This record gives sequence, C-alpha cells and structure tokens, in this order.
Amino acid sequence: MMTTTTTRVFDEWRDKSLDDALLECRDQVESPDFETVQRWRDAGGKVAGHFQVYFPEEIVHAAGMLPFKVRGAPLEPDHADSHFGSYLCSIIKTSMELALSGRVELDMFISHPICDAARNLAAIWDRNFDYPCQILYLPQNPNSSGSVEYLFREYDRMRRVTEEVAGCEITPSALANSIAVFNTNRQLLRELYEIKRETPWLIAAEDAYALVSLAGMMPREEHNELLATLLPKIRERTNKAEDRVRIVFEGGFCEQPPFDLVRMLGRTSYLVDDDLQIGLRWLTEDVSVDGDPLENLAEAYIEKSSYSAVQHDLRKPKETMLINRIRAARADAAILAAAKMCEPGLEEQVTYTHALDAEKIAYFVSEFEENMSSFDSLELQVETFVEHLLFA
Amino acid sequence: MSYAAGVDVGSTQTKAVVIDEHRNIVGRSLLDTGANVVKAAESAFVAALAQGDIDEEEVEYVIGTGYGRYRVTFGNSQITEISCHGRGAVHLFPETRTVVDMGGQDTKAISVNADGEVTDFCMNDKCAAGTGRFLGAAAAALDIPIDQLGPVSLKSSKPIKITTTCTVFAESEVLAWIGKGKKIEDILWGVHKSIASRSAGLMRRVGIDSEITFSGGVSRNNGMVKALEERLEQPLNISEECHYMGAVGAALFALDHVEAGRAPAIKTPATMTTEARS
Amino acid sequence: MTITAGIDVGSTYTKAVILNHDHEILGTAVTPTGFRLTEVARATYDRALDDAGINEEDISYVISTGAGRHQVDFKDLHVTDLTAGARGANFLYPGTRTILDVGGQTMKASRVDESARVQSFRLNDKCAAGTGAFLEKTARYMGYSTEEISVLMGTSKEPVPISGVCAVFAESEVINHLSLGTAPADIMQGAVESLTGRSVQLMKRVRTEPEFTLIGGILRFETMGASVSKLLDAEVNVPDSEMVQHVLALGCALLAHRRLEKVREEGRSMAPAGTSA
Amino acid sequence: MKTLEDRQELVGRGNREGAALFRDWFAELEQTAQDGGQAAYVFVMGSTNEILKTFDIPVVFPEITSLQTAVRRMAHELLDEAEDYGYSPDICGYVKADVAVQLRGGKHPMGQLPTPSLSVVTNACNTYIKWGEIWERMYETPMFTIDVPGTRQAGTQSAPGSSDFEADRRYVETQLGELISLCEKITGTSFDIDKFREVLGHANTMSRCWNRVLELNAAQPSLFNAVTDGTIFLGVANAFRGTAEGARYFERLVEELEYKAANGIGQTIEEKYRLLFVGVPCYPIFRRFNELFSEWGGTFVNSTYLWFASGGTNRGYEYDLSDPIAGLAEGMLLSVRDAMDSMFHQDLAIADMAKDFNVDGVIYHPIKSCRTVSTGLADGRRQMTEDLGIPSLFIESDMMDRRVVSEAQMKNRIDAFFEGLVTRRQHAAAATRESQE
Repeated sequence: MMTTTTTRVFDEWRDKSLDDALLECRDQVESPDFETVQRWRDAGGKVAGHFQVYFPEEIVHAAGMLPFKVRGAPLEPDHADSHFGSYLCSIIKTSMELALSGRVELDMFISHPICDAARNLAAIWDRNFDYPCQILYLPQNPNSSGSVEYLFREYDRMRRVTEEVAGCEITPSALANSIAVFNTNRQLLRELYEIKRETPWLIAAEDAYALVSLAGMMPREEHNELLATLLPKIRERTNKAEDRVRIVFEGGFCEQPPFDLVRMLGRTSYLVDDDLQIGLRWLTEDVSVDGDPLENLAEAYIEKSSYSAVQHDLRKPKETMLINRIRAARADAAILAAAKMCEPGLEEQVTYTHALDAEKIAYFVSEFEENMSSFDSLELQVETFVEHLLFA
Repeated sequence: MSYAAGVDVGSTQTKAVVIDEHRNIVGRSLLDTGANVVKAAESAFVAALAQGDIDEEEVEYVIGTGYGRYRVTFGNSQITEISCHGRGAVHLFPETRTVVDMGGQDTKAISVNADGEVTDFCMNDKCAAGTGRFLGAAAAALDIPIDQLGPVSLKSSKPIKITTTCTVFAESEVLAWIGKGKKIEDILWGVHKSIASRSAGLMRRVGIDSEITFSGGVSRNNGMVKALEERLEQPLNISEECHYMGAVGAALFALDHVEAGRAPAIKTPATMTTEARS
Repeated sequence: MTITAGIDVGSTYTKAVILNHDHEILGTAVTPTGFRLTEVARATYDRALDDAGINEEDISYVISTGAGRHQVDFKDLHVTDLTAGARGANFLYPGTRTILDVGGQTMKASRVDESARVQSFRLNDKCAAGTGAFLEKTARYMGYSTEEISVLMGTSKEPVPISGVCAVFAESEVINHLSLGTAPADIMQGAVESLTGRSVQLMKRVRTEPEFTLIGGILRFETMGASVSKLLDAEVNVPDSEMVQHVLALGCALLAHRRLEKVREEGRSMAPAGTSA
Repeated sequence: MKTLEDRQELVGRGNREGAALFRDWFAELEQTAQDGGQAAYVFVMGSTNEILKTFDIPVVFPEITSLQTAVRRMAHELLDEAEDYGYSPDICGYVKADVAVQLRGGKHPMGQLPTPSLSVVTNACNTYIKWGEIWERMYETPMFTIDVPGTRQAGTQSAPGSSDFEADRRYVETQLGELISLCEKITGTSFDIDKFREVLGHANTMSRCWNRVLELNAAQPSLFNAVTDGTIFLGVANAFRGTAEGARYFERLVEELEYKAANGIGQTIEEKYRLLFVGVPCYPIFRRFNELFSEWGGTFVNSTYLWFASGGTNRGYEYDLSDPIAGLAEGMLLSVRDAMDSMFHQDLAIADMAKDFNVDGVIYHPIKSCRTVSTGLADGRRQMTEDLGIPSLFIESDMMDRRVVSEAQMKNRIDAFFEGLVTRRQHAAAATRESQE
C-alpha cells in the first residue's frame, strides 16, 4: 500500500515544553536505530537512502517515498568492518553497517561521487543488497555550458529509476508540490541559522544540530511543522547573552562529528555558523515552481547552491566562501575540522589555514571521528582559544 | 623412538614443543623472547627437551616459526606462524575451520580446511591498535597483574565504550576514564569488548565456518574469551595447548618430514628479510 | 602581599608551585600522579605549602592545568597545558616564540606572541610513535632505566633509522636491530631522532619562529634538546633539569597573578562560561 | 625463420625502447622548462592527450613524475616537505610528492619540470580535482574539469545510440569543445582538425596494439611481468598517446611479444604460479616486492593497474575519424567508464581476466594513498572468493609512503600465502596419484 504524506513518524515532541521537545529531538538524532524510518516502513512506506552530501530529495518525495539521508552513525561497524580495509573514514563503514545490521531497511540507495571512498560505495552496496543501488553523477564541471542540460537529463533518469521502485508515476504537478514543501523547509532552516548567528544564546549548538539532522530522517511536511512550532518558542526565550567566543565550525559536510563534540563546543563557545549537514541546506534560495520542475532543480543546483570541499566551481573558491561565512557570522575564530581519513576535507584544511593566516583570522585545525569517545585534545584546543581571549 | 620439534619465536614470548611419532606432545617450554632472539630459541628448545627428558640427537627435524623463525639457527627449515597455527588448531580440534590468534603485535584470523591447510587469512595491517598488546599496556597502567585482567573485567556491570585502542595511548585513555570516576572493571571490560570487536571484524573477513579455535597467549584470558564468544555468538575451542599452538603446528610439519624422510614439504626461499626502510 | 599557586596534574607526575607577586618561587612539590587525581592534587598542594612554610589561607588564587586539571577541587580556574606552558616558557625565556612540549602521551607545538599568548598550535594526532612513551618503552625493553639510557646515548656513533608509524611495530624494528647486534645506544638515539623528526614536523605546521623553547617530560632524555636543535638548525632553549618539570605549574602561578590584577581592575570575575569549575 | 641475432635484438626490446622514450619525454619537459614554454598537467584517466598533442603542448603526468620519486627512493623527503607545508599523512602520496616538487621549483630527480599553463582533470578520480585546485592556488593555473559520467549501476552500462548514452556523450562533447577553445586562448593558435585526425589515428594504433599486448600475455608461460614490465609499457601508453613514436613503439612491442609467444620464451624465472595483481604497485620497494613473489615461482600475468592506469585504452577502442570530436567524446566516455569499472566493479574485471589467463592466485594490494582504487577491494575480494574461489592474498601498504611499507610484515604474509598454495597443490597431486593407482 502507498503511504500518504499524512503518515507521521515522530510525535514525541508534540504537546511538550520547548526543552522537553528539544530533548526528544536530540534522542531521535543520537539513536543509531533511526526509529522514524522504521515507523515509515511499518506504515507501508518505501525508503530511498541517499548518501552525503546533496541529493534532489524532491524526486523521491514526489513518488511518495521517504528520502533518508545516510550519514553514518556513532556505532562499531561489526558487520561492515570485514567489507573494508584500513585507511578509510568511519562514515563509509557505519553507513554500510546500518544496512547490514538491519537497523535501516531501504528500497533503493543512491550515492554521488563526492570523494574517492564514497564513489565506491554504490558498487559495494550493490554487491550486498538486491535493490537498486545507483550512482547519481552530479556535475563536477558546473562551469560548462552543458552542465544544466546534462543534470536535467540525469535527474530525469533518476525519476525513471525511482518510478520503478515506487511503482507509480511521478507527475510534474507532484514534483512542483514537493518543491514547494522543500522550499518551505529551506526557508525554516535559514531562519534557524539566523537565530544561531544573531542570538546564539537562545539555542544550544547541539539542539540546532538536532533540528537540522531530523530533516534527513522524517517527512519534510512533518519537519516543517516541527520547525514552525519550535522556532517561535526559541525566539521567545529570555536567556541572557554570555561573554563567549563566537566560532564557525567547518568540516561537517559529510561525516558528522559526535553529538558530544558539538555539545562540548557549545559549552565553551557560541557556534554561530557551520557546515553540518550542509547537504540538507545545499540550495540557498527557493526553487521556482513554474516551468519544468526537474529543469528548475537542475538549474538551482548549478546556480543557487552552497559550497563544500567536494565540489569545484570556478565561481565559488572555497577559501573565499569560508571567509564570507566567518565574516557574515561575525565570528572570532574558526575550527577547521576534518573527519579522520577524509581526503578532500584534509586537503582543504591546508588552503583554509593559509587563507585565514592571510586574513589574520584565528583558527585551529583538528580531526574527528563520528564514534570517538574522548574529546580531551579537542576540548584542550577550544579552551586554549577561550583563554587566548581571557588573558588578553 | 624419534621425535620432531617446533620452535615459535614470537615478538614477546618464545615457545618450543617436542612431539613423538604418535603426535603426542612429550616436551614443551615457554620463555620471554627478550633482546637475544637466537639465544631465546636455543634456551626454549633445550628446556623443552629437558622437560621430555629427550636427547637432542633423538630429534630428527626442527622447524622454526614466528617472526624470529630465521633466527632458529639449529632449525632445519622455517614456516610462517600462520600456517603453523592453522595446522596446530586442526590437530587439537579437528572441526576447527577458523582460527583466531592474538599475538603481541598482530591479530590473525585464519581459515583452514580439514587437513589443517590455510585457505585464507587476514591480519591487522595499519597498526597494532586493538591487539593483545593493548591489554598488557592497560594492565600496566592500572598496575594489576596480566592474569588478573580477565577475572577483574568479568566483574563489570556497565562497560564503557572505548574506541581508542592504540597501545601507545592505552595508558592515557585508561587514566582518563579513571579520572572520570569510572570503575576499573568497567574500563577493562570496555577494553576487552573493543579488542573483541576488532578481532571479530578480521574473522568475518576470512569467513566464519563451523568451529573457531582461539590460539595464542591471550586465549588464557577468560575475559577475552567471553568477549569474543559474546561478539561471535558461538563458543570457542580453548585448551591449555593453545598458548603453544604455533610451536605445535611447526612440530607437526617437522614430523611430516621425518615420516616422508624426503625434502621439506614447503621449501621456503631462505632469503633473510631486512626492513624495507633501512 | 599576594601569593598564588599553580598545580599541574600531568599523566605521570603532579607538580605544584607557590609564587609571590615579585614572581619569586616560595615552594614546590612533585608527586607521581597515579590515578587518584583529586587526592594527589591536594597532597601535592599541601606539600608545596609546607615547602613554602605558609598556609592555604595565604593563597589568593589557584590555577590548575594538565590532563587532570578538571579534577582539582580547590582551583579558582583551570587552563590548558598550552596556555600554561606559553606563560612558563615566556617567563624563563622572554624571547620565546615557538614552544615544543613533548610529554609521555602527547606532543604539542605552539606559536606565541611577545606577551606569551598562544597564536597557533598543533597537537600530534591520536596515532603516532611520536611520544615519549615510545622512548621509555624502548629503553625499558633493552633493560635500561631512563637515567642510564640518556648517559649511554651520548656514546652513540651511528644511530639506526626507526621509521615505523606504529609504536608497536617500531618496537619490533628495535628487536630486529638488537638481534642484528646493533648497539643499544645507536638504537636509542635512532628512536630519539625519529621522535625529533616528528616533533620538528609538528613545529613547522604552526609556522615556527625563533626563539624555540623545548619543555615537557621528554627532556629526561638529555640528547633530545641537541637533536631538535640540530634538525631545526637553530638554538633551542632547554630549561635546566630542576626547573623543567615545573614550567607548567609556574605558568599557572604567573597567570594567577595576571588574573588577579584583571579581576581587581574589573571588580568582577569574567571567566567565560564553561572555563571555570 | 628468426636467427639468434633477431632473438637478442627482439627479446627485451620493449623495455629498452620504453626506457629510452621515457628519457626523451623528460628531456622534452626539461627543455620546455628552460625555454619557459607552456605545458599541461594531465592525468592517466582521460588525459585528453589527443587534444593537447594537436596543440603541441608538452604534457606532464604528475602521477608518473610522483611515482618516479618513490622508485628513486627519495619520495619520503618530499612527503615530509609536503606534510611540513600542512598536508596530512593520510592523503594521497602522489599529491604530496608533487606539491613538494613544485615547492622546490619543479626540481625533479629526472629533470626540471615546467610549471603548468593548464591542467586538465576528469571526475574519474576526485583527488585529480583536489590536485588541480592546488596548482590553481599556487600558480593561478587554469583548471579544466571534464565530467565523464560513469556506470550508474553494475550491468546497466548504456550503449552508444541509446538516449542515456547520447545525453552523456553530448555533455562530454560540449566540454571537449570548451577545452579546445581554452587551449586556443592559452596557446594563441587555432585548432587544426586535420592534425587532430592524424593524432587520433596514432592513438587508435596504440589502443589496438595495447589491447593485443595484454591478451598475448595469456600465453603459458606468460611473456612479460604485468607489474614490472607492464609499468614500462604503461608509461609510454600514457606519455606518448597520440604520437607517431608511441604508435611505432607499440607495433614493435607486439612484434616482440608475438615472437616470444611463438618461441615459448617466457619471463626470466620459471613460472610455477600465475598471479593476478589488483591495485597499485608498491613503488617504494618496487623490485623487491616482485621478488617476494618470484622467489616462490609466482609471476604476474595481468593486473587491473594496466587497465585503469591506461585510462581504459587497453580495451582497444578506436575513434571514428569521420567526426573526430564526437568520436573522441564517445571514445573518452567508453574508455574512462571502463577504467572506472575496473576499479569500482573490479570483481567483474577479475572474473574477465581469470577466464583467459588460467590464474592460480589473486594478489590484492590496497594502499593508503589511493581510495579510488582501494575502497572496494576488501568487499570485491569477498565476492571474487564466492564467485571464483581463487586463492587470494590481501596486503595493505602504499605506493609512495615507506613508513607504512614493512617488508618483513609483507614477506610473512606472502610466504604464508604460498605455503598454502604449495601444500594444497601437493595434496591435489597426491590425491590424483591415488585415484590413478
């Protein structure tokens, strides 16, 4: 049976005080069991897992499927370990672990060649599961005059694959409707980040992170409702501003830092902007609902999108984009983090440090792993930062 | 009566085993390898002979194994410990199809057939994190004797999740948890679980099929046995000989030569290795 | 007459320094850390007070540092090794711009400005043979105490390369060399030089400037300073063996005075949330 | 009927001439550097040498110049310098060696390298893109990324003519057009379509011969070592693609190998075990690595490296010269896609090789430096074992970084692997004897 968009998978936050509602949100995001996805399946819904960073979720949403952002989990890859070698980032293994251990069941899996490890993932997944495991070749040459037309064709191909899995046709009106739903979501997420930038004392770093992450594991209509209800309550808070260092966290575009790490950062500083789960916030403006929806999505990807270490665009030099992000957030300093073994992330750090040195912006460089258990060295570095100001 | 012997020179301990024509273990010994590898091999061999009250002349063939196998100067040939552990395990437990050996600096997962021939194997490549060595370091940090590691860890009620298993950092990792007020048994059990899960990963790589035999010194640690059994959801073959497994296998290979009375079954190119980077 | 105290709860030893406002050291104490951090901090503090011949009431401000800094229950403030080390090194060598701190478990390089504020810093990643622990292990493996080995190392003719990334694998390199009859002194010096290589690389990553100051437990290996200086091709400040272990505690005591002045100026505590106990 | 002289002249000629061409190539680069001439930095998967040669732009293959520093045993110095500059020990050693060479002003053990006037990268390896960004920042070098969409899912490769394929082909063709205009702008010369056709002709000869060279090695005993000799052939296949010298070299190589096959002249050692190599060679101990196998009578008869590191040109695709740009677009799409498949679906590539090469063992060599090649190997090996049941060995090290190459550790594993092969072959032999008795 087909689920309707009225299927609800996350009610725990409803009719609760803001603090309790946020607690429920954190619990959902922290749990490696992804209950919301399980509930969607129990209601008879189908799930399309899409690996980091960006995926045009509107396409599978329009087919009545749940787009699920595969972003690893803080767990030991007991089953997946034997499918991989050393010298690999954790998210590759734990994402596979979610499927091999049966924590999440998918009806299709899509990855995009964001890096050399991830581009292998679809093939590995395909050898271990019998549902469609596809690579979506998003343009790495967005500067070519042919890129929008090509991407449109690629999205259209993805539409056909999705229709087969969903067992229904994806009509232009359904697509237009999905785009509208996601436009609302993009708007609400932009508001959330405005709160982080302008009044960081109103929301804890880990709460903001949880609210964003939920977008990747529940129907967007429901997520819109969640944000529309909680954001005003957050704005109404009366917490007083503290004398803290304002920090931008860069390096969360793919593997996610552990929840406790974000919490630790939030305890000692204000995390005024970041690239955590940037894929869920990739399109920076509303997508037009007039004309061909797939063309609009393709055009938005090329023309109205954020940046990350894994896309090269002559119009978006990454160091310039980062400095803009820091300035826009009026941050005192930046944390240039990278997941262990993350080739693009680690390579980008070098450019970032050189650029920030030139701009005289304070920063420190660090590596993390999604299931790391001790943050002593990271805490040590953040504290040193704070003391830098403290003893000025 | 004629005998065959195997000498396993490991990174931390050296073991020697002498067997008779009926494959009975008649003499064995174990000592720390120490700095003088050649001497360690000799002493172990002599000690094993003494224990079985056997003259060196009666031993017709000796095979050296372990990382120091080329330093068993009195040996007739060498075979890697991987082949020896497989052979030994199937001799002691005929239904063994998977062997896990936790050594000083590496953990090996070996799959074997009914004849004790190695069909596949995997070892940790990148570093020694999660090997038995970590336990030693943890024991040192907590100042408890190695043989108490298992018993203490089994007292744990709520284990801690430990992800850093780099031996070098074992001390600071463990002390950090102590600092956070955690109980020693919970920390140790966390350590055992973490090592078990890494080992299980290696074993799944070669495939787990029928019985599993746990060889090497760590097999005497009942905490590690329990941790592995929980992780693998099946019992492990363990015996008192497991600690000597490499030497036992080497002795069995040696006996093949005695019986065949011909050239070694496996002729190893006797090129000494020197580290690539030196 | 204001007096402050600095407590450094390191992974191996806990140190305390009592300092008056003329920056004269009134008393010190050192205790092996063990794993009862709160207790050892208190015990060391008391012994330092005895050494100075004063009472706890005479102390106006206490700052703690080191791995166990959070466990010190009588501190007014805790700071990191980097902040404390910068201040301590700057006091001993005012020209210090780059500090290398190699301890048993960690290696830290930092670049500081003329007022001893940390500009940029780098820590060794969680996997590297580049820690003092590796030297200790190697020495112990060859059956020498740290003291004996440092004397011995002076006699090294041609150090052998020890290049393994993993300390445990590197250990088997050591065993390999030993059995090939290499002199322990040469192996040990080889290990020191491999560690030096890693340290200097870490320093380069913070874009070093002279003067260089070397601190940390590693200095128990006396050839370390010379070896770093050789590789950097520059002079390296090395505190004398009496002072070296107290650099961080001293830094804390100095910061405590600085902090008191500020608090008095401002007439309020402005410890940012999360930094004070 | 060949005489002994012919034999001496023929056997080993490919290696001799290959080495000579290699020296010529570096001499050309050094000359270019001295004259301050223009040069393009390109990569082995989708080098677009066909276009650059048409513009007479000398090409630098940083992958090749980097690996040479490892073979010449000085890579570790360069890795240190690049890591001092800020690059992590965990990233590609090729990139770091090149960064250090650039920081040294292009000084390379084989000669002075010209600075890049242009870099052309494809999406076949994401690190190509990160690499191009480095020169972009160092020298403001124009960087052109060519998207070559690969296989979306194993077994679903679109065929020329199908609308999906044509959509991809049009995209590649558009980009090639844009690359050509960029080259015209940089060199100030206009594109010569006839010369281009000529270059494609040479490239076609090379692809045809390269494909033949590899299939000839199915002979028993095998004719050349796929890891050591193969790397020499590979160098010419890349650096001289689309040139008359390159075409002549490969025609003569085919002649040599056909002669060896006809006369049963195998490799220098007696072939006891025929092995497949999967991954990237261990350049820091290049010769020694091979010895560890040859000591046991193991010879490498084929390798996925020769497949992807020649950009898939081993499949022998020949461009349609009537519509050259469209032809190049189609050829590039197919070849680079094949190259990617030989990595991401390496289990299928291996099945393909095992079929014709009568293989006794498969050696997997995943490396720290290259996740493109290495990420799927453990899982691919599981699949291969299940499908083909060929004994295999899995050893991890690196192609550049000697710090993670432990020869003692490798030898231990390799010995154990052969001990298994030997005993099982003996038991099999014994079993057949018994059954005959």
